Amino acid sequence: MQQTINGLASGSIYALLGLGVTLIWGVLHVLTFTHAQVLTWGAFGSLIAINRGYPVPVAILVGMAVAAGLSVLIDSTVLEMLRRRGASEYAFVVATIGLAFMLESILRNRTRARVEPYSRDGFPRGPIELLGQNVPKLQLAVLATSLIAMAGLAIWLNHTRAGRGMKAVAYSPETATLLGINPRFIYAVAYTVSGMLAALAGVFVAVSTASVSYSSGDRLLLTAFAVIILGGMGSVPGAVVGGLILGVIEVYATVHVSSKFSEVVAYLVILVVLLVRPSGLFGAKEATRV
Amino acid sequence: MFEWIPAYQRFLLDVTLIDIILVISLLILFQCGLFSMATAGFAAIGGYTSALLVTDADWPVPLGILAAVFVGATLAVSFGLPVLRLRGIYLALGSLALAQVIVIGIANVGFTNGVFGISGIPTEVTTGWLVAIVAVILLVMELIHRSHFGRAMKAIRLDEHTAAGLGINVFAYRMATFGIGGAMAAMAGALEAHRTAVISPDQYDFGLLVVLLTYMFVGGVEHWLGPVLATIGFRILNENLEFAGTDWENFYYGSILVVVMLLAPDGLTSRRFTQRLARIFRRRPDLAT
Amino acid sequence: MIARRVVGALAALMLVTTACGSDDDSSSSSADDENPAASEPVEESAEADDTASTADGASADSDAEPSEATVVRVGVPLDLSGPAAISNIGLSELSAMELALEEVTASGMLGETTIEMIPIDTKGDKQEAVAGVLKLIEQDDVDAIVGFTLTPSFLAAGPQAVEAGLPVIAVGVAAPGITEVGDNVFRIIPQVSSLYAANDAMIAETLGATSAAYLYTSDSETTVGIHEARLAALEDAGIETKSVQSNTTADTDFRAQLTEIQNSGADIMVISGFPGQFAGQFLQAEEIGLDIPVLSTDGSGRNEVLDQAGSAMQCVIYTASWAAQNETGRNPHFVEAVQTELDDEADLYYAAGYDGMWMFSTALADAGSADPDAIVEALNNITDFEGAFGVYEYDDNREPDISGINLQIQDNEVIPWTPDTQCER
Amino acid sequence: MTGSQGNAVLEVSDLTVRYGAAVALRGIDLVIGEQEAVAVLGPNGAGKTTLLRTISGLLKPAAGQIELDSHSMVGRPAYRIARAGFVHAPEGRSMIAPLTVTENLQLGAGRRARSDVAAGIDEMIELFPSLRARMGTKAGLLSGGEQQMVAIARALMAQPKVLAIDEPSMGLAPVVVDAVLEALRKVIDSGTSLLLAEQNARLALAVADRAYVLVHGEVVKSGNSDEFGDELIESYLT
Repeated sequence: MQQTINGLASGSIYALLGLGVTLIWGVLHVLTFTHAQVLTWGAFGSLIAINRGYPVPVAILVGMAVAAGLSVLIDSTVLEMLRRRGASEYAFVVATIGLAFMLESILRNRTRARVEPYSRDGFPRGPIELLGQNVPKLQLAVLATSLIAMAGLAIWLNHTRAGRGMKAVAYSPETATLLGINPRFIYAVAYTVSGMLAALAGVFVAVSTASVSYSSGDRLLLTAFAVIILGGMGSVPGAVVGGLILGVIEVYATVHVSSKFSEVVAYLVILVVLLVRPSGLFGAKEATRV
Repeated sequence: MFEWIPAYQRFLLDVTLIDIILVISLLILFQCGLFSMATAGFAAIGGYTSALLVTDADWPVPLGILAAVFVGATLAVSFGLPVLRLRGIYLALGSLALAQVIVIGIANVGFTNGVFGISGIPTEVTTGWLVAIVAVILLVMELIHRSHFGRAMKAIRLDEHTAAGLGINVFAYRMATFGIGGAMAAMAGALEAHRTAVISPDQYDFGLLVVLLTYMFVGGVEHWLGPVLATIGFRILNENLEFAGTDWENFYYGSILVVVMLLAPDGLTSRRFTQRLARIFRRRPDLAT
Repeated sequence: MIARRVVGALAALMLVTTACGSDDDSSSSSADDENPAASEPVEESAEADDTASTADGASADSDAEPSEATVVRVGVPLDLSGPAAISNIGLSELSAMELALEEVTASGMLGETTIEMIPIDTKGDKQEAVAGVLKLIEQDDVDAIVGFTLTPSFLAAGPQAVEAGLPVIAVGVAAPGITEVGDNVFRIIPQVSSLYAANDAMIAETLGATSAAYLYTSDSETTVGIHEARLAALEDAGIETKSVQSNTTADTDFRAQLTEIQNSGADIMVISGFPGQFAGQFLQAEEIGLDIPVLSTDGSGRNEVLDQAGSAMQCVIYTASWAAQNETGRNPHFVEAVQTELDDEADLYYAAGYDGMWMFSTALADAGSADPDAIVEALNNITDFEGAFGVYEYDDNREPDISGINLQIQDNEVIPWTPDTQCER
Repeated sequence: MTGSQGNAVLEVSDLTVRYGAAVALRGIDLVIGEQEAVAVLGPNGAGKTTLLRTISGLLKPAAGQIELDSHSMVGRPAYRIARAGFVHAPEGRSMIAPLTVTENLQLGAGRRARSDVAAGIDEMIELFPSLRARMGTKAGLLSGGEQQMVAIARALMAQPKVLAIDEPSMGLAPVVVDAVLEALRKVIDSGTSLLLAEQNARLALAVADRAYVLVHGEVVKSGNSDEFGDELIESYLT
């Protein structure tokens, strides 16, 4: 039971990341290798705000703003230029890998590769009794916040003008344009949302270790890819379910096989899903869904 | 044969030659339209196969390297069979996951000595061998480039369906290329193990792939000569520039990748880019008059 | 056409080769030009007893008239750049070596002889390490090598130095098997794995533990080595293993592993990990209510770790090969010198560099010449060397007999641990 | 020609479009007045779709002028041309398949006040009563005729000045075509101008006030609908 909660809590962080990546893939057909860096920059953004004495909710918003700004900047410069050139799929992969390396080494040099303390003041602390188990409040807060963010995203996508616009652009940018929707605006919105979700994940990672470093997000990039491949690339419900499932599988691998094995779970998931069912749990074959 | 070169320069030359083999192994896949990220994984397989056979089973070094080539090819083909029906990004992710599984596997099983790696590997690989191997590889690359095989690869890269329509067995070509690429990367890994004497799982990380991608795209993907020259050029730069080895090195490699993708997605020696350059230069006199 | 291209490519390769070759040959008389890290210009000097030279004919013209051995050249391969976490270590080692060299020179113990340090950056990369050491041997004509930050770099490049017959003092490496590379290889930092193993059983016994659970970082040879030695030592001491959990250096969530350890019912938890992850591990352990005694790893008492983890680190015990709290040997002086001269807090890596240079200087003074065999002999015969690690000497395997110091964290302070130390969580 | 249309809503003059070296449209002049229905006729490949795509901003003209309500549209991005009042329902209906009919209609209502959207949808149901039962259906599951109705309705949700429709009759049963034409007449009556690109000349002329005949990218004939006798139609369009 405790272990399932552990799995769901880390899985909800995976889901937040997976949502961001799947949204970008769904709308732009770009796989962003920069996503782990966006997470880390967001976490550092909130760290700076916390160190300046801002209350936690404000600090989280600052982190989200930093991550969203960075995402939009990446999109409106390098990726926009690549789009204008009609660059091929691999060019986006290579360019975002290059960007990720640049972003990482900037942070690494700025922080001199140190692990910075991340204050837990203002975040929930200690355990709470739940169903006869001692569950850390922080974990519950992570789980709850993630679920709220995901529900919010689902409502926003399905019941607002911008959400419909995003679905329209994802399905056919040309048709959307003819209906008066500005695809570049939608792209920016997608990157903003994706950056905000990544920053939220980054804050959770930083709080649960009370520290943040330039490499905090490293492990999570391929995990996020595993999430969206499992859920189906471009599928929002897929990212949520995929993230939670992956988190639980990793924990169960630790419990029932070996903690050594949990490291490789994400990669095995990628391989197995690609071999058995490339469209994932929720993906439509060759189609794009948001 | 090359003993007149001081050991220090000879070592750098050897390392460069090994890098060339790795870059070519990546290039040959790319030329067939396969964007694979598994190179580091195959290099690890090669390095460990030969190192283990030579140190634990007392095989002679050349036999160890041959075994590495064989294992690399076999693994590539058996992985390729199910995976090659994937396209584009799916293949890239699948191959990246494969490389990770290989390297993590090596780090976590007993007979590879885990994260400690293997040290004291016999270093019989000489510059003469490496020059010969690279010469043969490049010669074969040139022959392929000029042959029907090379044209078919290009057709597949440019448009798979048209290629299939021309009667090219796309799957067979890709399979063959994947096998050759895996074999070459494994060979490079084995040669490296027998040159540096120490291997450990951490050296086959994502950073290696980024460096190889940089060499390949800066050199251009249309002909082997570009990546070869780029590999040599970067090695010389690395030995002479302050930034090499620092935290900024990643920044430079990253920014080079971004800039090359923006200016010339097929590499700086690609026809598309050189023609554009030529147009720019030809236009200049017009502007002057 | 094929032939032309291939020949062209080969010619290009050869050009590179010869260009490099001639370039460096011509500069071998002033090798420091190529080596921006070298602190001072090197005066042209030749060794009377230069048996180590493996360089080709190009260096033959430098065998000037034999003179008194006035300058001893020491090659210092260290990771001075590369990943910052590593390069900071290399830079600490280098500055402590320079500090030690100043003290040695000021002491006058070497008489007419002076030591010339030739640092070379091995960039945290095996290939760079091999190339750098080859360069030190061939072009800089060094008499000895005192250096190395990382174990893999040493394992790759050490054999080159051994082959050249030079005395080698490995400064920063802590893994087992270092001195097995050659009879002329010595080390400063003791094998940390055996250090922990020696102390863990005693500590566990004092705590009255009969079973243990382990958490270790599985993707680094350092922590895996430590973990394996500790597990073996504790099992030998009759401590039952209840659970073995691992994490990677990139992990941030240890709750699943810690929950397993909690459910295993072990009496103590043994953590072999890195300072960057201690805060997360201890805080998450506290959260899930895991409150058994912990035997941790060196680095647990670092200021930033205590800042991050706070009360979650209360009562954590660990063994250190070096600690500021150690009052023996030259350590009190060393701690103060780092503070005043380098304006920093002393740590393990400063200590390693400091003792490395003092150790070499002492051997050089004892040997009375830079002859490699004489220096190796002198190193083997040193007794009661007083260094930052305390008072020690080399055993038959050229390993330092350093027993380490046990420490404990109480109220965010690091204090020595003894069997009578009481600690309230 | 422009002289007779004092209040032109859309005015295209001397429009030239190239695909690389090939000229797709050459020197096109075209005018649509208020509440006027204009048909562009021509065989397959004559340039009708290219013309619509150029006016709506999807293609960049090599030369020429496009004015909507006396504002130049050349160089504006397509979404701004749509917002300015030239809404193009492309060939093939282009449903956003995963969205329902209602959602597709809502997409079209980008510039309407939120409160006005529901009223707009009601109007569309009135215009195409057969859609009433299909409002909650995913658009990808509709029949071709229903999709054509949704495409027109969706475009109308934006309250365009000019509604441009590419091949509305293509692939539809005659009964459905009649319903579509009937609706288009109502649209014109309600004050919207219409630009109709159609291969089926008889059909188009049944709604259009005037027509242009496009052959090989050039206007070969233009005039009022009644000037196009059967003979003329035969000679150009078969």
